[in-house]
Amino acid sequence: MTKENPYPYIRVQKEDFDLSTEVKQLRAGHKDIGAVVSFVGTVRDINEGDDISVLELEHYPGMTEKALEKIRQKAHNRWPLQSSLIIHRIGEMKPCDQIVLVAVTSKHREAAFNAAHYIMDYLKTNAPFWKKETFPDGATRWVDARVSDKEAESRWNV
Amino acid sequence: MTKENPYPYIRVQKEDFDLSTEVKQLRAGHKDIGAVVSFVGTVRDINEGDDISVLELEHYPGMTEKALEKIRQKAHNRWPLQSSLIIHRIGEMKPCDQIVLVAVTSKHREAAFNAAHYIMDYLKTNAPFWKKETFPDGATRWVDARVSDKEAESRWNV
Amino acid sequence: MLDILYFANFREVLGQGQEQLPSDNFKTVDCVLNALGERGEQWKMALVENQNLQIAVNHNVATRTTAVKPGDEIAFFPPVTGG
Amino acid sequence: MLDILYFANFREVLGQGQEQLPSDNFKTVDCVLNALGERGEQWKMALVENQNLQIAVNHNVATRTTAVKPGDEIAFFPPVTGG
Repeated sequence: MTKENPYPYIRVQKEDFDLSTEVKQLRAGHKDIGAVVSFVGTVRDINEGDDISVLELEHYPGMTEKALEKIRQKAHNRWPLQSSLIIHRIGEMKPCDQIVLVAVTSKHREAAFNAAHYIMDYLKTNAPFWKKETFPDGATRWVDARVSDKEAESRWNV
Repeated sequence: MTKENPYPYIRVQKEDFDLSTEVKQLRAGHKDIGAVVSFVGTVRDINEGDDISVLELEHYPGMTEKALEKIRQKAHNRWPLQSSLIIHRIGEMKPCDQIVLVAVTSKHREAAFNAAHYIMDYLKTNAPFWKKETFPDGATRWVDARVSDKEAESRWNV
Repeated sequence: MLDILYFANFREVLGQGQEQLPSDNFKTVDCVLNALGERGEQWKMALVENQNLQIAVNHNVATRTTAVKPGDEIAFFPPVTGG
Repeated sequence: MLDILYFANFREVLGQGQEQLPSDNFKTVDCVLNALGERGEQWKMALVENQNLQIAVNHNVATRTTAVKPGDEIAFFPPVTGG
């Protein structure tokens, strides 16, 4: 990350991340934090009944960071948060690999749980990432968007 | 922990814990996990407007483990979870110290978010822990139970 | 005998964390509470007249009407505040 | 000129991830889409007739009626599946 990074709490990267390290950094300097909720999305070995060998994550550079920051800001406008972070990996991953991290801190747990859940629901339907699966025989399949993800997002518009 | 520990996913301990290490262990052997939600409760430097120097956690040995395991089982009965873990520290802590960890894994995020939130809400009102604050001048105060915690718990009874 | 436990501010106010009582005359938690309440104002306020009193018998949540028998462990404590 | 981007299976099906179009005649995204649709059946199905088509103009979510001007970056892609 360069110093002029306009979105210091958004990271789109090929590298893996360490949960403890990221949460520690996110908490640094905030003595009034009482609750830290984090979500880690991981690659499952089976999807829609098929064995997965490789999961490839493609994204839209430039738009991705902007979309993620917009989602993050929406969460901060809606709940009293101390800090938050979104890391999303791109490139090739294998089953059990970490794909995404959303971590949120707040004084109390209610805001932290809701904000982390909200960010994930919006990320799923609004951030320009696409998943492509490779099966053991080498065949590939682009993952279909799930109707349930759209429904999960709309749940917050009440 | 001894081998005959009846509650391997419940730990009540003086020692601190490392989030990454615990989550890694909780995920081990489950290749079908797609979502990991974890909650870490931490000591705030100020409570009810007063500076806190020390927070002491007392508990009811024997009943605590049983109560936590009951909450954990309830969550597993209610949502399709792969694994879950509750660690609660006891003894003296300082601001910014970690107090409690609830980590839950599932195939999809909805179950993981709900289960972790549920376990925390029930832990707050059902597990026999008590907090005692020490102020900078040495005076002490037992923390009062919050009405909002009772309300948070009852939200799940619908 | 009955094992009686007190936690948190109960332990501090009552000056003890643990004691044993002969169990002969106590059919329910309420009988135990009334006997303890006769020890003085502090005991009466903390246990008998305390609307927020929490009770456990043998590590299970209980009420004033819960039956007790010899060998039971009965705990009295304020609302919990962990997490 | 307009910068046109295609992502995910659009990129694969259309055989390219990026191209430039002269911007003179295009007032809206829809004009661009119709021009692209004339390239053949594949283009028509992926872009013009695709009810799930997602559009962004200069990194912002857009629709078919969104206005375009010279220098704009227009992206076409399927529903997102990250997270």
